[in-house]
Amino acid sequence: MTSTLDALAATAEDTLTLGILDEGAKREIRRATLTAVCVPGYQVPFGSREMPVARGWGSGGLQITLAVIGADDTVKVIDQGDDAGVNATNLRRMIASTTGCADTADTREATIVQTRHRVPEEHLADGQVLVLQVPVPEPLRGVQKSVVECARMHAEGDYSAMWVSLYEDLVRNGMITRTTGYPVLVDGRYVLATTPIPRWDVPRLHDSEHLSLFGAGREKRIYAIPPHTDVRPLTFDDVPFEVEYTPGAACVLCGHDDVFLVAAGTSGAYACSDTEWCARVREADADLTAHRDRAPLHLLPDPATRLTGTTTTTPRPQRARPAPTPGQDWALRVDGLGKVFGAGGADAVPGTGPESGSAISPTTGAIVAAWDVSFDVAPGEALGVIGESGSGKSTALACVIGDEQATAGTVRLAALDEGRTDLLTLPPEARRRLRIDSMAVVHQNPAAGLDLRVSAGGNIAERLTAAGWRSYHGIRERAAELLDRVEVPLSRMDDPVRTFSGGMRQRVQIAKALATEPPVLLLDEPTTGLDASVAAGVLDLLRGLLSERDIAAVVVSHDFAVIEALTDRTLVMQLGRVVERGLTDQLFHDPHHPYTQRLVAAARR
Amino acid sequence: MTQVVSREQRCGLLADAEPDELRALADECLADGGDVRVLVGPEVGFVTAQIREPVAAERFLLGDVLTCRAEVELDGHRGWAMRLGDDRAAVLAAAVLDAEAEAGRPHAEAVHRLCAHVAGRRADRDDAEWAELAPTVVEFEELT
Amino acid sequence: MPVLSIRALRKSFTLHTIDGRTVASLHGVDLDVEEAEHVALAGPSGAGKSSLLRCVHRTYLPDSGSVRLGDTELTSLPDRAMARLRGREFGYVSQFLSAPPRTGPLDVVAASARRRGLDPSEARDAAADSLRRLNLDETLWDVDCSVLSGGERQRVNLAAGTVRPPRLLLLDEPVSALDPANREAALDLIEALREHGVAVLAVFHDLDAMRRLATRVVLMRDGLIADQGAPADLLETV
Amino acid sequence: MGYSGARGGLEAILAAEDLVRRARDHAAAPWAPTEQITARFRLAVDRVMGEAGLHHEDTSAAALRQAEGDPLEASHLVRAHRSRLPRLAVSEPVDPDEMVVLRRIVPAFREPDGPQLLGRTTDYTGRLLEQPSGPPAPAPKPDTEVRERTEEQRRPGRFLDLLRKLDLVVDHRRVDDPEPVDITRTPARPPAERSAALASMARAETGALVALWYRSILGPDGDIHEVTLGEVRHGRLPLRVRHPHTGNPVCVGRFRVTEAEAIEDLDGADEDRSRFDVGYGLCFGHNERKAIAMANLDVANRRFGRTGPLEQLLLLTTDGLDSGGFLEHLKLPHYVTFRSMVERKQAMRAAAEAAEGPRVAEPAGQECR
Repeated sequence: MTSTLDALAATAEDTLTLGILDEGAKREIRRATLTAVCVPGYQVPFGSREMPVARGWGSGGLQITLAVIGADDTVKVIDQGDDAGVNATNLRRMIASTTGCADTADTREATIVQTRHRVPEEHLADGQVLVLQVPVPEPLRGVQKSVVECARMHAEGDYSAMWVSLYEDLVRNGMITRTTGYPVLVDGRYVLATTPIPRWDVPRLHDSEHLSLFGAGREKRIYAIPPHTDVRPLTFDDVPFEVEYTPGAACVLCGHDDVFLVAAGTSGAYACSDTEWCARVREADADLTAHRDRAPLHLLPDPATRLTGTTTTTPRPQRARPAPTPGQDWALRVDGLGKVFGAGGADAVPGTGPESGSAISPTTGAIVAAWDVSFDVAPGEALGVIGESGSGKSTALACVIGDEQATAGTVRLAALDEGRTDLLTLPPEARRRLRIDSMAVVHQNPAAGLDLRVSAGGNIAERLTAAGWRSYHGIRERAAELLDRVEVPLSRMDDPVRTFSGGMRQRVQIAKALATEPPVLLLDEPTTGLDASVAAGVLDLLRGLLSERDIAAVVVSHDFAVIEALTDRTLVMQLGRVVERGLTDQLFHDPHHPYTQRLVAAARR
Repeated sequence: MTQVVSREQRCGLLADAEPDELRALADECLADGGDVRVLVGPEVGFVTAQIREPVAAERFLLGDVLTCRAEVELDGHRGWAMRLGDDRAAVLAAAVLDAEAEAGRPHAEAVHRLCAHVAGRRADRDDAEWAELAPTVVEFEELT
Repeated sequence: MPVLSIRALRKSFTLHTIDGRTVASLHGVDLDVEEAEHVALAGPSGAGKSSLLRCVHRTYLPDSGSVRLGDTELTSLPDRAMARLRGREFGYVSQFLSAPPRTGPLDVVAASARRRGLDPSEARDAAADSLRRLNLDETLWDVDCSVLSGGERQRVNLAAGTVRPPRLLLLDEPVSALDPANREAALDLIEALREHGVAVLAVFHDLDAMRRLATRVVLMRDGLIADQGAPADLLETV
Repeated sequence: MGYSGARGGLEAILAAEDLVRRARDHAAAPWAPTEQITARFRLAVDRVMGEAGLHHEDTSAAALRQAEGDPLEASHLVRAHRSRLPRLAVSEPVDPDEMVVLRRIVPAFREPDGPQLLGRTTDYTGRLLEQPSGPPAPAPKPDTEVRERTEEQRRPGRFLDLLRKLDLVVDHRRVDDPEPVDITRTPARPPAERSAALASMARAETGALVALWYRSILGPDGDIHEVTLGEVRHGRLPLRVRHPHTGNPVCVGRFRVTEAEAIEDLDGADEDRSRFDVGYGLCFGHNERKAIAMANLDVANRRFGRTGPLEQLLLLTTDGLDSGGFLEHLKLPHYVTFRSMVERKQAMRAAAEAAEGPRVAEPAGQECR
């Protein structure tokens, strides 16, 4: 007897003939894709589902295709340009069997082309969708290992590390040696990894008629290049972008050389990677003229124009110095700056300071590292801040720099909004931006201001590219000029800074700080940690630089000799407070505060 | 037969019943040709296990538990069932039994008996399980 | 109006590092220096001569009293304004050169001239002229100052202090390390400042220099002005 | 339209699939039914449940059979299966205190609240390979004598509560009760909520998690911190969902988990040295190694996750499908990328030959003072 229950169970049987993605997931992927189209080049995170293919076998591309495809679509799947590749075959039968759509090898008939590592040679028209399988979506991975930092760099459009890597490549190898997946700047905003398509295909993404969708299943990212979007390969203005080219190579089958060729066999022959195109060329079913016009033949490598080309003196970005505002002669002004580590904020202050003999709040246990620190510095003037370790001088400077979050006070720069804006109210990215060209820092430890793996020139290039310099030769000239000024031999310009001595590193750091001619320079123990003779040399350099530039400098040091050599006026700090201030020579010869007298006595010993 | 089980307890016990028991009783319930409609499923899916961990009293999603569920209407009374696993017939049967009991239909008492039976079996299994586990308890000398 | 006018100037030092003891240095000094007047401070060591110069320069911060340069009150001038005034409006020539190492004499002196308003090429000419007048061998003009002898450095120092001279110069034993021949050249140079109307307040270590240069001698004792007058009158009594 | 892309690839793939099926499903050996796999390969089944993030023994067993015993491949099959299924509900928050224990060890205390219950374990059995020539003799009759038991014996108080009573634990208890992150919908990337890290670890590959734990102790960026296991248990938890008609919770079944608490001695400058910190581990099935690694990494991540690479390692490198898949993809054809790389090498060489001397690529940079 068949029970009613059996019958009921049977009627519901079709619920298991599911696709390989449930409907909710498809909606989610479509939403992410739409976001990606709205913000070209931005990597949209999505809840990537596990597919019946491995992560890395196109699970990202497959999810996009399955989410956007309809039964009336026609899909083409290629891998390395080949419709018959095992991955392509595998994905094609999976897509066709679960969606009921038609499949084709003819690019012209396809509405969706899912691909791994190639853009078809055939023109992709308005309405066609190219879905690219992405193994590694993060273009910055090579220059930044932390994903948090990569996210910050994208958010702030801070791609100088990328530019430095190109600069270093040129310095070391005489050309940009990046191969597939060449980074591009999309719509002038986001740097994007062009999956690993060859450089040959990169120009095809620029101002295209078709929509390109990129799916990274493992890394759970979707990004897009909508039609008619500006897509520029990253390269310097005076260094041409190059596509793949082997002189004399042509396809053994169709005989053409205006296509992307891969090795055919092991005897040095070449063949079209796009097998469909090659077959149609041989069958005379292809528009060869239009194809040749599309081919990036103008980007074939030309060693003559690569680097030997003398400077095409592209104008350097020059930052207009703000005219001094009448009645305001400072470049940097700090008022009532305070920093409390721990609980209580300003309430922790009472009971701390020199009178109490402690920086630790008796009520909350917080450390009042600096409180009520005020000063201003004028262009052409150097101000010293002296005190022993723990006096709060470095904390105060760190608050000005933005490395520490101040608890109280205001910090203003004449160069910013004519001094009306309090830096402490700005978000971190705005403060980082200021450090590029408005307020440079020289750290005690050169490693804090430099990338030791990068060459001396490359470190300076980092600052210059961040400030918008895009001429390779212009950057080299400027770097050479700066290194010469800080007495780093030009023969060392292309050596990694890690091979430099401490004093040389510090000189490179100073050159980098001065690269964009910032109106304000902050020096944190610039010679501490160097041998005495080396320190003297760096001090001389700084003295010369400060005297010849109209720079406003703040010098923090525990060493009276450094303060005396560099500054006109000085603050003395003890237990977080300013205990005395005056002309530097007066503090040294006529110190009033007991603490200052102790410092002087120690310095004279 | 005592009738202290709540609807939630009944659902829980039916979820623990053997598929054969459920199907047999559901067939009996439906044998009178009552007006039955399947409202939901029976569908296989998952319930995401949400844990409130003890260190920070913070919730997190541990993972998913394969479950199936069904909902039926029997003589205007809705019955609902969910159980672990993917036995769609069993969960549909359980939903029918839930409706039977809700509607107070002829086999309602049989449903209650099945629940009691399941509860008793669970207690027996607990006894048997402890009988096997108890000898593995490390016994220390009494510390005074 | 005097170039420099000092009134009731007092200065003492509280030595916190030695039991908070207070040591008095100036007890109320009144002194005017007119244009083209060269005033030499005389008196035993510890009388307050150098302290007076330093209080004017504000290397020492006076306790009370007034120091006016023309009509500018220096004791209450903000630090930054004081730093700017120094070297431009008045100069202080110490015994010792404190030039940035790795710079040559010509650069040191030219930098001083530039600070006082000359353009770079004028400054180099003026510097060369000063160094020549002090008989500094031209082969030394571009060598690092740190390798110069004490006498050579003192001449560089003096050249830097007197090039394109400001209205007032404070000289603290500026020729102490010079041999007789160079000393003469240096004294000539200082003497010539009078022609430019420069006021000088100086401490010399020897009577000869005072006799030769001073238009007035001020005798100090225990932080006070004990006596003053023409060199011929006063120096005979010392 | 003469070109057809479907040449050799498809036939080869079908033939390979066929070879697998014949060799596996029709091997000259008795068929392994699902109940045999769940009964005899219990721990492999549990491991797959945990790494797949889907609790169902039969599904795991079927996957293991299809994957010929490869647990990672089996997890992949289960996860891909899960992608096809709808989410029926999110359970009511489960309180792990409700666990009915099958095994429970408290190493840090001789006599904790509740029993030291060894349960089913081979921890104390010599690892001697048994090579039986056939099925074992019939099992001796188990002791079925009903034993008295207390609530505490089946649901013992947790060691953490004892530490709390002694005021020896830093109190991390939150009052804001944030919504847990669903890592299957929102990718877990640093900086992430703790709920995302816990969820990631719960379905991480066991070996990867253990390796990361060991690295956090002995690796170049590790910190040999004091590791004490507070408690480890294996047991059953109730799964409750809201009844759609009454709105009250209904227990729809029980699932097995392994739970661990790691006790850490605090020694950082800004840490409370007078107390311990506790980390939590929980995963599907019986997998003590994974739960213990997870509990330790939970504390390590709280202490060092953001200052070092640990959080990124934990969230991005422990998923078996991610790492395994990326590795597998190396087997795909790469001749387009390879050709592009070869072209650059040839271009560099051509440039060097054209230039006057051989160009020294990658200058070493001599050491100098």
